[in-house]
Amino acid sequence: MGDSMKQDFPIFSRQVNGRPLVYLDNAATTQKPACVIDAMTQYYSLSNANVHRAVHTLAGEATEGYEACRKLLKQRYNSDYVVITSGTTEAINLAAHAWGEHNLQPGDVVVLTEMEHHSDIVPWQMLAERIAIELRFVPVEDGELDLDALEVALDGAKLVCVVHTSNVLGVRNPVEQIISMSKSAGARVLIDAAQAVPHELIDFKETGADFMAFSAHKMCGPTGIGALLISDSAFSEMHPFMGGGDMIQTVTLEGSTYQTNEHKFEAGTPRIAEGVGWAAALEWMSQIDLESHHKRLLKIAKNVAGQLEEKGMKVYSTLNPGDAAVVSFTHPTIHPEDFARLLDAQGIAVRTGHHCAQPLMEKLGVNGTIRASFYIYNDDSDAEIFLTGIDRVLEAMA
Amino acid sequence: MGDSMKQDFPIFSRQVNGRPLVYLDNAATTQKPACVIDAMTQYYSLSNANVHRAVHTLAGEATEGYEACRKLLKQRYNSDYVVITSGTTEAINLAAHAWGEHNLQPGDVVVLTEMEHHSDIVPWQMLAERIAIELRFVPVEDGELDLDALEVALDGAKLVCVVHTSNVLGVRNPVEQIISMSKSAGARVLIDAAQAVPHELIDFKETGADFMAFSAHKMCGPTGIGALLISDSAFSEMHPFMGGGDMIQTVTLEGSTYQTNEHKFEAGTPRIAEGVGWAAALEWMSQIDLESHHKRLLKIAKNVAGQLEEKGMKVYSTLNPGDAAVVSFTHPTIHPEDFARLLDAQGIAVRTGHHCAQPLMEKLGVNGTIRASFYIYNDDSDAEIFLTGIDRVLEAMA
Amino acid sequence: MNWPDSIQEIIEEFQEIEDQFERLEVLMDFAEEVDELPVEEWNDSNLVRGCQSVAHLEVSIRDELVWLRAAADAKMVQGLQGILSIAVNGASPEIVLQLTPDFAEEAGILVSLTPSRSNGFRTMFDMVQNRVKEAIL
Amino acid sequence: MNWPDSIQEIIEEFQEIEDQFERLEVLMDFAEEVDELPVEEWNDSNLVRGCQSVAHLEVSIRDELVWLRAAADAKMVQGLQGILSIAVNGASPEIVLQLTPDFAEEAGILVSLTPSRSNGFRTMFDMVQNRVKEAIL
Ligand SMILES: Cc1ncc(COP(=O)(O)O)c(C=O)c1O
Ligand SMILES: Cc1ncc(COP(=O)(O)O)c(C=O)c1O
Repeated sequence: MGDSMKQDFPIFSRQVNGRPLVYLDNAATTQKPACVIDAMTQYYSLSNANVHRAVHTLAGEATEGYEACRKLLKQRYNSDYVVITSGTTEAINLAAHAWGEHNLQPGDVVVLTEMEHHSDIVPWQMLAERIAIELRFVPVEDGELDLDALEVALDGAKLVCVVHTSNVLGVRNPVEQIISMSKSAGARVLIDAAQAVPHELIDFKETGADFMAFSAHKMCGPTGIGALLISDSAFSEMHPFMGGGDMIQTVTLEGSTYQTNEHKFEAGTPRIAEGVGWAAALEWMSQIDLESHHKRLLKIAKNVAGQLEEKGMKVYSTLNPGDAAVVSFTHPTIHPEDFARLLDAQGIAVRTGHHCAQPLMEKLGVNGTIRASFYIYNDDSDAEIFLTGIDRVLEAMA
Repeated sequence: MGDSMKQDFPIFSRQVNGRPLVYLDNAATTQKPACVIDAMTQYYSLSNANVHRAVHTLAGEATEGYEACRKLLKQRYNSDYVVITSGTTEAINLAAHAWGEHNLQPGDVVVLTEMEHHSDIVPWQMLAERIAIELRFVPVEDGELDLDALEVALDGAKLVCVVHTSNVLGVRNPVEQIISMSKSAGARVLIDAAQAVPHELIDFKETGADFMAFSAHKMCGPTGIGALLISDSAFSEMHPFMGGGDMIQTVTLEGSTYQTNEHKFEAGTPRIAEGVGWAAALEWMSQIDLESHHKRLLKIAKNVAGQLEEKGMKVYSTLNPGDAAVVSFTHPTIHPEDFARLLDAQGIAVRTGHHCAQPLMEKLGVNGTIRASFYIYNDDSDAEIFLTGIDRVLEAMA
Repeated sequence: MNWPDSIQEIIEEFQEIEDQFERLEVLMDFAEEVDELPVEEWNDSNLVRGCQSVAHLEVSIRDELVWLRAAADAKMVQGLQGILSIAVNGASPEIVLQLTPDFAEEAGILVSLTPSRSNGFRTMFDMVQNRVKEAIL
Repeated sequence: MNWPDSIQEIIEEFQEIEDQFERLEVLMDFAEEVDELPVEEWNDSNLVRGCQSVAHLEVSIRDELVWLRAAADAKMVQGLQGILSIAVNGASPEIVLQLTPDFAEEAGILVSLTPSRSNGFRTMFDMVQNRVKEAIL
């Protein structure tokens, strides 16, 4: 299953250090199928032009290509409003500026969790510096969010920001329950879905969340593009974030008026080729049965985790049903970087470090972990090569 | 000269409405040479990975590819600090947030001009709403900035923002003089160089400016990427704009510390493939004698402008030495959009509308213009086809 | 689909044209079919939103039949209004509500009219149907 | 360029290795060459900035010759420190200031060591030269 899919990805014909590439750094970024790369090449080779407010043929094609991306996102995730950003991080910063700054008062409470990626912590810390809101962090206990603590933290909360699926542990949080608890408490909810959308299809309206942020590059799309989905009611409370071309209706020296749709939040020439590439990725993904891949990969990951433990590693991922196929682990004595570099010497790509989640690292009591993250093109043979590679490292370092 | 160069650009083998493409919408965005498209394809096909803090081979290659872009920008424009953004617009918004918000007090004066693109007006209007600064606009008289009025406006100014080369008229402003006047008045200076860098090589340090913003897509590079050059002294006064991954040093629940170099202003996964593509464009451009092309194109534009006037059009561009080869014009009765669409039917791409410079349109007393903008791959034959195309439009509408 | 004869003729006329320039010329010829809305009657309620050029469009029902008056500064937009007029003028509200805007695409009128413009057509088409709906409710 | 013999030998040793895994093993072997800086002496002034792993490096001049003491939690970083020690230990400050860091590249030690790590080597190399400069001024 995985093997035939690799043929769609040009990168898998490459060798790393004389070995076929085994790519297990998917939580950082995924590889791109040929159709995505081709779509961008085609765009630049045939239709490249600036979009909107234009009447020539190329500009029309470029506008259609770019707006097709938004349309596909609206359909796939069931959202009336889709603002295109440069990624998850910009999407969350957009929410903090365009909604947070205009709807929160000094002393208002924003609830975060200890499991958040830095991109869902720092924008709120910066907002707290600007307008003196209070941040409360829901603790992580044994790799799970403490929902009793959430209940307490919700008292008086205006906004709850929670990572759907952890990039460090692969844990899928009970977002449905968190959203309903938050809504009952009268809070708006932002979901960091960077690690979620690659693994499951989410009906944004059905979740009841107000914001959902994610990046194309983690779901077979290009770098430099992402999105913020916004509920109708939250959209109506938002004010422009960045100013410039395309987001205005009229500009005079005395002041400006803004567009009323999503363009209001997309200042400047948009990510046109990236939109075209992401649209191709979304079309490609719509042919894929994510759920069955998800189950297949989770099984692989569980097997890998089990064997790593047998080999003396400490595994932090719990890999419960619904979790992403992410295996975070450490060795009692071998430094994660030495470990990763010795794997790289065998063509195996994994990531090490704090994974932009230092508060979670602190909770786990480590400086960093080694993280092997699996995606739809990975197969049993990748897992085998990985485990054999681990053995060679252990031998060499014995 | 131009003809052989077209061979480097795949798009020129395409037909539009049955005619070979004549692309005269270069001020909106330029076309991409094959080497730029190839560099991105290669990146996605061979080296795609997330950058920074990583130890595997692909991640190393990706980091090198991305950072090569910054290095080339530093060399080409002689700047110690280069922050990569998604384009000119984000670069100016970055300056407004990261510098403006932390260094301007209510009542402080920021000087703009009536010739600015919306991207250099709206961010400052939005800043004025946040912190009550005063905006003063230097008027345009007969297509030129009124420097006497600038002198008056400078009284007490903390920042001067000026477009180097107008996207509507092609006018190159006397930025050297404006910078020295501004500096004497004790103001920092931001240069909107979106239309400048495609046409001339600028030594940022030598200009004495503090900020310079531009976009890759207007200089043969990809969409979705641009830069803000920053002087050493201004850099030391800046605070982070967006928060997230890669821009931090440490994150704790109590607060975060930030990187000290440019990464401080680049939150989230950067525009990696775009950086690789822009690097290729910069390498390609370094082989090009921009100055001689500039002269050649200005001559073509002047000839075109003269003939348009003879044919009864009103031309707004003055096309003085140093100006960009941009011809903005209107016809006394034919609507710009009808005009542009009839040109498009002949394979000729021009732009119509307010060109994101409504205050300047107001000053010119028009709703919009038709704009033909020439770039290095355009040649005499493009100009001829354009003028013949104009004749056909005039005949049809007579 | 079964278009009214008037529209079927237009579709065929456009389909015969191969050259885009000529197609646009024919489109502009339809500008004359517009029952012009005088400038004095231009107002916010008959302004066509989303159009780049200035366009106005007024729908009225006389003797239980639909009638358009319109105006636009760009001649091609007025041409589209002309075709729209042919499609709906003198038809019953029920017939007008059954129309779909794809005939313009079928005719190739919108081929190479970029989204902003084809959306302009769509916007005008939707406006006509909405006004008719309001009128007969 | 003319490297000191000790370094020339290392370059040749590395150049003979074809397999990257083995190359890294050899690199780690050099960790033993480090005169270890005890944990108690780790402080901000001998911290290697820009390294992902924790690394410390202390330069002293004894009898007018340069001596390194160092430590790192990652063994490959300590291996780089070992090679650096071989290159500079017992050499005169003048000789050390004439060295350039490209020998590591020539040896292929840094082949496939990503920028962050090779920068780590660069950082350590620069640190040694800077400390030597400070000491002899
Ligand atoms: C003078 C000028 N400034 C700013 C911009 C905005 O650039 P971008 O849309 O790439 O952010 C443009 C181009 O549209 C321009 O011509
Ligand atoms: C959970 C999570 N949130 C946010 C991000 C940030 O995404 P990006 O770097 O694409 O902005 C990531 C990925 O790095 C992530 O895994």
